[in-house]
Amino acid sequence: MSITINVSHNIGKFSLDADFSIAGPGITALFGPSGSGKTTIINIIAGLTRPQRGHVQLNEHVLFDHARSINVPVRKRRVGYVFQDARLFPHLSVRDNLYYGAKRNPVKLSAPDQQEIIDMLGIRELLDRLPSNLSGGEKQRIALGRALLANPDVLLLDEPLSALDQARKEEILPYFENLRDQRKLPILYVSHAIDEVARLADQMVVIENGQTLASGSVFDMLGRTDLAPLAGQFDTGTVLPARIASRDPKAQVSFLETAGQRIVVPYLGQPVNTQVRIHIRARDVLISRTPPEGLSANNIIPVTIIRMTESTENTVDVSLAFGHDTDALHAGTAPDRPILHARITSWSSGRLNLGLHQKVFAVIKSVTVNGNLRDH
Amino acid sequence: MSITINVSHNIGKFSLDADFSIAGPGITALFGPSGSGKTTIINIIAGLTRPQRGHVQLNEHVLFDHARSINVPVRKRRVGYVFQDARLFPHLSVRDNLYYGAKRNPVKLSAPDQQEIIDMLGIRELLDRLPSNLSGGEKQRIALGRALLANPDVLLLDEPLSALDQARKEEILPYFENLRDQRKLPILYVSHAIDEVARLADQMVVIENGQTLASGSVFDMLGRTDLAPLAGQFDTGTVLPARIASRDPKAQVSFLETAGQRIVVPYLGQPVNTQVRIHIRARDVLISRTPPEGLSANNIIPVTIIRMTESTENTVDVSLAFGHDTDALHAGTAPDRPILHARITSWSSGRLNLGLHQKVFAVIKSVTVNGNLRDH
Amino acid sequence: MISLTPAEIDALLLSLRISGVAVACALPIAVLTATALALGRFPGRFILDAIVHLPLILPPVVMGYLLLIGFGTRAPLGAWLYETFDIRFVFSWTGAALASAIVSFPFQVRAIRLSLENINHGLYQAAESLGAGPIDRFFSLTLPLAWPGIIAGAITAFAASLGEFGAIITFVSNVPGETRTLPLAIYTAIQTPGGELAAARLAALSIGLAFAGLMLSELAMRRIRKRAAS
Amino acid sequence: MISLTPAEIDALLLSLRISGVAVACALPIAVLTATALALGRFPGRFILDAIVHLPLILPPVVMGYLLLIGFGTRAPLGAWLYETFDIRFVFSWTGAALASAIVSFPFQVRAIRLSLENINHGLYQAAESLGAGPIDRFFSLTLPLAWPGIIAGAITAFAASLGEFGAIITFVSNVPGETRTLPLAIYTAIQTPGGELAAARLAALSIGLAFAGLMLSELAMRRIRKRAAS
Amino acid sequence: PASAWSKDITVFAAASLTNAIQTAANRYKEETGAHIRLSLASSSTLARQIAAGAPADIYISANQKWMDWLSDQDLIMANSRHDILANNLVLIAPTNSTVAPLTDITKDTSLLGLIDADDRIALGDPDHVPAGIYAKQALTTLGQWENLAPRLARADNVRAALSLVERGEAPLGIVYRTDAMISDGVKIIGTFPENTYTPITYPIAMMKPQADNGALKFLVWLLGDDAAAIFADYGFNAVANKATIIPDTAAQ
Ligand SMILES: Nc1ncnc2c1ncn2[C@@H]1O[C@H](COP(=O)(O)OP(=O)(O)OP(=O)(O)O)[C@@H](O)[C@H]1O
Ligand SMILES: Nc1ncnc2c1ncn2[C@@H]1O[C@H](COP(=O)(O)OP(=O)(O)OP(=O)(O)O)[C@@H](O)[C@H]1O
Ligand SMILES: [Mg+2]
Ligand SMILES: [Mg+2]
Repeated sequence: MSITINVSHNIGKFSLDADFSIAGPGITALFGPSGSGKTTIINIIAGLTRPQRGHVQLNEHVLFDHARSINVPVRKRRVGYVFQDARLFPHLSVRDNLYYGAKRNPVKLSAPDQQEIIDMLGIRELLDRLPSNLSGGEKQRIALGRALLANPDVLLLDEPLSALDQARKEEILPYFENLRDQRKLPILYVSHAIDEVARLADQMVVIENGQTLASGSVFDMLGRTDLAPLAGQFDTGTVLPARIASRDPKAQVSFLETAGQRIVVPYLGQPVNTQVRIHIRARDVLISRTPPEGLSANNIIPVTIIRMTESTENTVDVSLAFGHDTDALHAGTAPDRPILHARITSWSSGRLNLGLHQKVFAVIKSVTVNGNLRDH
Repeated sequence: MSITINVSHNIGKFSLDADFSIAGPGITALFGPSGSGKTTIINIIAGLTRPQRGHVQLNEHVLFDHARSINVPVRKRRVGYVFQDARLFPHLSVRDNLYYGAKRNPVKLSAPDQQEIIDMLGIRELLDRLPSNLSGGEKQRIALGRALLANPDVLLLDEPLSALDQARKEEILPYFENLRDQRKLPILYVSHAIDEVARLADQMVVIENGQTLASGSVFDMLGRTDLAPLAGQFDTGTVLPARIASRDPKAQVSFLETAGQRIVVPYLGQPVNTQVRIHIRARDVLISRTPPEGLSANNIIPVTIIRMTESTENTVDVSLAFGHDTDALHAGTAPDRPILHARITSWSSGRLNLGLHQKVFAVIKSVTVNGNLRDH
Repeated sequence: MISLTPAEIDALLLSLRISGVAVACALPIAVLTATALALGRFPGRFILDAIVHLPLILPPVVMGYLLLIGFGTRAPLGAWLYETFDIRFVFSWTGAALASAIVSFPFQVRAIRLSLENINHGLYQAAESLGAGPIDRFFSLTLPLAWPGIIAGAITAFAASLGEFGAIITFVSNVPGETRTLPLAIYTAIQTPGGELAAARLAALSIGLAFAGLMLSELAMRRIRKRAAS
Repeated sequence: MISLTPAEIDALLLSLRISGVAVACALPIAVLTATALALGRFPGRFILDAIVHLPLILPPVVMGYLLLIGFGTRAPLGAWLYETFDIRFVFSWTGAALASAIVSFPFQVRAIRLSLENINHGLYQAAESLGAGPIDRFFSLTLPLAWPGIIAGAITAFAASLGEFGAIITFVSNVPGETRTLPLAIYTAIQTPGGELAAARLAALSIGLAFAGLMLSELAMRRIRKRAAS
Repeated sequence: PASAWSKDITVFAAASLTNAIQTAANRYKEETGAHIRLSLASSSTLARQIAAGAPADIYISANQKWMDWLSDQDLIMANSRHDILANNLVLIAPTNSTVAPLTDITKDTSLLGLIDADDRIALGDPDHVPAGIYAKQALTTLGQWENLAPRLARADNVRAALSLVERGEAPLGIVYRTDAMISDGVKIIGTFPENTYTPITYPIAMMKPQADNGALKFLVWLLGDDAAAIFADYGFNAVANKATIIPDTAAQ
């Protein structure tokens, strides 16, 4: 997917200046505080809001261009939009709501695919109800189903899972990954849950007060501690691409390889050499002066402290570069060396007498592995 | 607060049988999957849904009693209800929406208290808008403000923060704690975010499919691994009451004491001997065979393995009782001994050769301290 | 513009007064009736609904005749009103207003009711939980949210009152300056061979009046809708 | 119940036929007009609005006269219709239906428009994003969501048609069996000394008819509202 | 309101008298300064209003029936009832009509033969409009009623019938001569013989209770020659043997 958006738009006192461009396929997270303009941006892409200036491009299609007076009508944009408020049609049964878009799209999903969506969302029993007889989360699931069944060319999801419980989310998130990977569907995803974002997103755009604060690969963005206040204090971390090096079905583990380092994770179904993505949160990284023995943590990685920042609340953010070969690091010959982030208390830092350029060990409590990575 | 609710109610094919009783003041979390009946229960307490059988009591007030034909009218119940959908009055400005309840309550909040709420919610600039010109999260904040400004006797919050970003939540959550602690306001809180629940709630009621699955103190409930599928897989843990034993402002740490065990946490403002609550998640606990040295984790606690359960996905849930005096544990003379939970991979368990009754060390990566605890 | 004769001005002002009074007096009752029909659940609901529609179904002449029978000074009610309060409807402009009000009542009720039935019930629940009693809710929610319907109803009723003929001529007769409204004046003109020109002038006057009223109401409506757009 | 005379049955059936045809034919046009007024933004919008209200404002007699001028067999339009399609309005029941339709048109438009304006715009956006074009949206959203207003408008119009008198008698005269509807029959009876009883019988018939219609519509409405409650 | 009415003389007059009675009232005001309040509607409407208590001083009906009806209810001042005017029934056609004027209308004149197959003859509704009732009598006497009944356009009042003919919707109409004379759009093509229908007379009477002498004076004036001249201008005939009995009260 590539999305290029460069628009200005004023509503009341709010002025939006969105300017970002996302290359490469996958899921793009729109992240920002309440009222920052996320929904407005989605509306502009869907064509529901016509910006006052600028242009919007999705892949090779120019959707909007003020200068050239191009404005593709909403219904031709073939977007699957899950609105922040569900917007179900009150006079139609759940079934008719679900198939509203599907009926109107000549390119239909196969019947099994449709049934899979309905089962995944757990809405089979609701099909004959009217929307007024649904709970909040049920409405949200129907809205999601309606957009998915329409078999769109791009998915615009405005907080699609906010009213759902964790268990249900765990069932839906893999489906999004699947859409991205199998059907190559570009997805724009608004969410306040950094967990979801870290897990799903390939690209990330951070909006604040109508301005694009930062945009780029989720690998970079999640490590940027300057964005932490937006994301919530404990949730920065590192996302790394990795390769399945070998698997041990009996011991129920897989061994990954990233930047020459072996990482042990619970058994993964995918074949050897599959590219995956691992997410290591700052809060899940401990620092040890010596290689610890007899510890349940499976991954202990030699690292070098390359930055230490006092942050608020008596904590220190420590950046750790893979490897103990400090010379290479200093010479700048290892610019692509992965960097882990750890957040520890000042007290602990003082107790261990940590300092810059020290060679220490990163003890990683847990690693989240997120599905397949596509070629990039 | 004490809430006793014992009602049956059928809507369509859904039948609710809520039966729980919560003693003691504080915040009660209503937890359960989408469509399980949480909103219905809240509606029954608010008086908006009249149950077909049973009774509802709030403190000494009988709100509803089918047998005795008691049904206190909604407006006399003085509830502050934040609806799952915001339900702002479309024809009134944000200001008039906010003060709608306040105007109708003879017992008003002081002007500074009102202003504090408005500032906390960050809605001062929206006061002259109409609800139709607000973003999703802004609407939710106004709805919350409207309920709070009405100065109710009980707060009923149906996912009040679902559309808000983490930073905003961090500002609002302490306010709820404050209401509970200073104003002794009973609060019923529906949320899907176990973080919020663990942080805020004193009591917890778990609903599934219209039935009360479990109810009780949040200390007990969060340790119940059988409820984990509902809570999401990585989020069980332990909540413990603790006392501030001493403080070191220079080193920026406080030392807590719980069950004879010293716990180090970042500096807390409260005076020595204040009762607080600590939350230790299963995912934040490592197990070590030997007491590790030079590790950034501040808390290493001698524990004994008292249970090991294989759970799904190649992980083992390990329950760890405080202390190494296995005899006392076996003799059952230490029934109140705190229990930590750790979730580790099977591979790691095999590698360390862990077994029942083994004396090991719990390495605690991080501890969340949640405000004051009231007397209990 | 051609200047108006005194008789035309008389008829115009009278029409305005009668329609204005009719709508103003009937409106509160229409709001209450519509509220009862839309929100209430009581035994006589259907009967009330039917009675409200009666003036529509019965030809205006019959309505006028029924009014004559009911409020004539020889009728018990009319006589009592006359003797006790010196109120006389028959053959006075107040009677014309009464007739207009009754005949245009169904339009008001229908429009208001339609608006009331569109109000989201959840808003009432919210208001109730915030301590608003039924009357409070009526004034703080029902009325303002039903404004579009109330205005629409009032306009339709005003327009219908301006055009009301049968009930007025039957009930209060056709007395210049007292009950000869524009439609009655048009009728009188038409009764005269060669009176078409006079009738056309009067009709044009009616139309102009109505356009002005519509324009005003449209502006009011637009402002309200702008506020309540959701 | 007292049995009806053939003349009464004639008038009853004729009234039903005329009102039914009037409402049925006017309804689609009313829906379109209301849609244009409620949702459209075009230059002549206000003029259209005013024209729709005209039949309300002008006394029915004037409307009848205008119809005579427009659709009489000597009028260009009427003559053309007569010669080309052999459609003749004057003195025939179709003319009565035309008069009824025109006079009751504003009620339909008002009610439908009120319902249309209440439809949440967000639903249109959702439908559009799901690939529904304007006509598709009209049939899949607008129409079903405006049902309560359409029914309310149709009922009011039907009731008003049943009671329509002035325009009919002026346009198509009072021909027994052809254009003498219930109101005309009542009127005829009332104009005769001692005709009160006959008039009362006919009025009772009107009222019964209207009650039945109301009852039916109320039931229909209730079913619709049950579906769409939100 | 009641007091406002009492100052004036209130006259309820049949709508077909509109122009004539207005002119008469104006003239009377010029001569005496007395203000006349007129209410013009159909005879039946007016009669019913009087029965319901309308404060009418004088009632002029377009036919005898409604005056009888009031008289039966004892609402008329004794001796005050007189026939004030007379009228004739004529057959009219639009000015541009090609129908040749008839010298006489007799049993042999086929009115039906004068119109096309789907045309109608306009007249006041014979069921209640006085002009129509007279027309029915005439047609019956002429033996044409049976044939013509299904071919009639029954108008609400004479003027409506007249305008149907003026507009050419009906090629023929039966109306009062007064109406036919004043209209530019029609021409008289025949007069119905006087012996074919009851003489058309407009009765006038004082209503009970009488407010003051002014009304009676006006009634007497209306019966006088000045008024007769005015009525003649509008095409009305004088009543042949106008009664001259003035009620007792007038003398006082
Ligand atoms: N009017 C109704 N008719 C039939 N079933 C209904 C009706 N209203 C609610 N339900 C059902 O009742 C159940 C409980 O609804 P409720 O709104 O209490 O759920 P909830 O726990 O609040 O869910 P969520 O987290 O999704 O808001 C749901 O299964 C819902 O489908
Ligand atoms: N009609 C309007 N008039 C004035 N301001 C508006 C209007 N609609 C939206 N806004 C403002 O525009 C800004 C962006 O709104 P938007 O809905 O895009 O926010 P958002 O990022 O989606 O927020 P949230 O997370 O709360 O949904 C908000 O500050 C909002 O107050
Ligand atoms: Mg938004
Ligand atoms: Mg709910």
